[in-house]
Amino acid sequence: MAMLHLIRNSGFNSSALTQCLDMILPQDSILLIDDGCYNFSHALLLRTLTEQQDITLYFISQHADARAQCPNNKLFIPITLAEVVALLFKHDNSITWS
Amino acid sequence: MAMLHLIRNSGFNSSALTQCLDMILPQDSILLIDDGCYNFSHALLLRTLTEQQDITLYFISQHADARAQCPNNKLFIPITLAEVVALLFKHDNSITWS
Amino acid sequence: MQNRLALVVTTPPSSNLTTTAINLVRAALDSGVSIVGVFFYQDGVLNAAKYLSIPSDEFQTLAQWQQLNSEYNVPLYLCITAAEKRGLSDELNNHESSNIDSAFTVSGLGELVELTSKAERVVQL
Amino acid sequence: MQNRLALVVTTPPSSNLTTTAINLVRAALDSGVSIVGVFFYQDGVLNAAKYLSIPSDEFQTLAQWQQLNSEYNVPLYLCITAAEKRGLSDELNNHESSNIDSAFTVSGLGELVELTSKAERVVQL
Amino acid sequence: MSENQPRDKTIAIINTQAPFSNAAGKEALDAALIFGSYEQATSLFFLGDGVFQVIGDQNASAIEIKDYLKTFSALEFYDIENIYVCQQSLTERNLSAHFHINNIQVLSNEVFSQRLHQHNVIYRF
Amino acid sequence: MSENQPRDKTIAIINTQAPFSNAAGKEALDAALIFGSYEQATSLFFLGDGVFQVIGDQNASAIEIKDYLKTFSALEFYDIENIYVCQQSLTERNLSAHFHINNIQVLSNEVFSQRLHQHNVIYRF
Repeated sequence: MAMLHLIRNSGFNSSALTQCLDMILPQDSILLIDDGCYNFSHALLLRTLTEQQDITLYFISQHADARAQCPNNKLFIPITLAEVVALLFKHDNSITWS
Repeated sequence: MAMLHLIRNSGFNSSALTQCLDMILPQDSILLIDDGCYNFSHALLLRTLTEQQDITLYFISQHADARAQCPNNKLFIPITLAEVVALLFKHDNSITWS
Repeated sequence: MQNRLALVVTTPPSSNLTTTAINLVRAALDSGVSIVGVFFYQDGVLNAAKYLSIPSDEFQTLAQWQQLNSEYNVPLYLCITAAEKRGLSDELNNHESSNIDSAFTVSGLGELVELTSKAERVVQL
Repeated sequence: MQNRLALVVTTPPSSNLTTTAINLVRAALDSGVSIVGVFFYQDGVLNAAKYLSIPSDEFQTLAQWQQLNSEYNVPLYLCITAAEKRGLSDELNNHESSNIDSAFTVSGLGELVELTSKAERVVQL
Repeated sequence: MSENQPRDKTIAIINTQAPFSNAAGKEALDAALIFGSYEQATSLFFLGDGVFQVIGDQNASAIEIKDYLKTFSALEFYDIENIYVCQQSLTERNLSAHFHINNIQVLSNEVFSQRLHQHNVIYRF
Repeated sequence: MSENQPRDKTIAIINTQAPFSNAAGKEALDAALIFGSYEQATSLFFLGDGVFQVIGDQNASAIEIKDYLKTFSALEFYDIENIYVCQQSLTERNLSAHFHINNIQVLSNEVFSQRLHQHNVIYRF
């Protein structure tokens, strides 16, 4: 089943990002939300995106803007909270890593 | 000035241990307290102890026992909270990493 | 047909993470999704505290929950066991009977089971 | 001569980290160290909540603070700004005037400056 | 959208925090037991520092905690039999597969993750 | 024990958390300003995710937060001029030395740590 992984905090400060990346399977999606938007440059996240190209990565653009964070990578897809609601129903289940 | 570093949580879960080890200077001491006692096997901590032999490392034996944690290494010195009080006055200052 | 969403909120009212949860509820309502309920657990129970004093120029979390409850009929369920551990109670001894805001329904974890069962999707925030 | 210690407590009453803080105060008193005061800040302010309901067979954090205050004259200072953000207040509107336990002295961050200045050592827990 | 129809859901509860310093472990267990008592298919997962909850020879009373770990024995009573522990988390922490409850299955990251993915609703603590 | 005599103390406040998701950054700044207003020699340190507090071009109002970051400009008024940022923390996070306040000194781990060690009392947030 395709899972949506919500990442709400910084992988530099907490192990939640690492745990998420250890658990991710092809076809899953990642959503960077709140302090999750601090992870655009996190080496582990970038490596996962390179190695597992089936994974889709979203972020809340409003949350990134507020934090002066901007992805260098076109693989990160900016979305709104309304689109998050749609994503929740599009995926089979979700885990909130925070 | 000699500093006492209190480590209150697991370095596997939080960046506090890493930050402490980045900031430690020779003559400083480390005290593992509360969930800090989960760090007996943490690779970074063991490496610091090997590389910086002037650093003294204490732990609250009661806190380690409760958690079924036991150091494999004689460099870890078991103490009580009463001894912590003495350590606070023996050092010039302290940081609580938690 | 209508999609049904439940939320579990575990963050305190002073946190911007709670603002995100409120905004997600609003976005869901705007999308025509039905919110079967919001369950407050762990530190999320502090959202039901009646006497929070937030400066008037800051985000008014409690007023937002009250509005979602009164204007959009979003049910707000408070886990009383988690709440009592954190200083909230609906059975105080003195003149005042409760320090829980009336927009919140005092309930137990059984309500989480109900919501989990009723909703098509559940998200923890 | 006597050593003077101040504590800053930032952990909530339900946490075992707070038990450690209480035990450190007791150990200090037993060692003849004078506690110039305990300052409650951040989530530590929740220790002053009057209506915590902790099962009787669990650690009674509030009773421990009350005892340290009444029997050993340990001053307990509550940062009211941090407290009000977390649902505690000494100026409620209704019948009840305060949901802050009377063992705690309502104060501001200025008291932290005082304690920091008076104590020979300060420890944050 | 038949996949969105109501139906019996499978519930996963992931524990990622050590047992004593905050309420997360106890509140996760409380939730698991309630789901079990309502006869919902519930599985427990231990990942990261969560594995510290299940290791043997712990002694909570040494630090004045009422031992909620004993309550794990009630899981069997509610037919919660899927209890999974992450091997990598044990290895990283230099822990052996010595547990205070029975029925634990130690799984590789891959199998652990596959099991997790099979559940409809996942709560993380 | 002359070193334990009361005297004017130097205060260090270390920030280790990002600004928006919890109250730590604001409560650290509140404390710094009070120490400054009592004319205590106070220094601010930014380490780890704490560096996210000082980077430029942030826009708190976009997520409905009253921007406490603007209050940093008051530090100068209270003669808090020692503001240190850890270079390694910036580099790890791919951040440039572009800040929303002046007077920031970016330091190597070694110098940062030496400055920290020179203070009598250190509060970490």
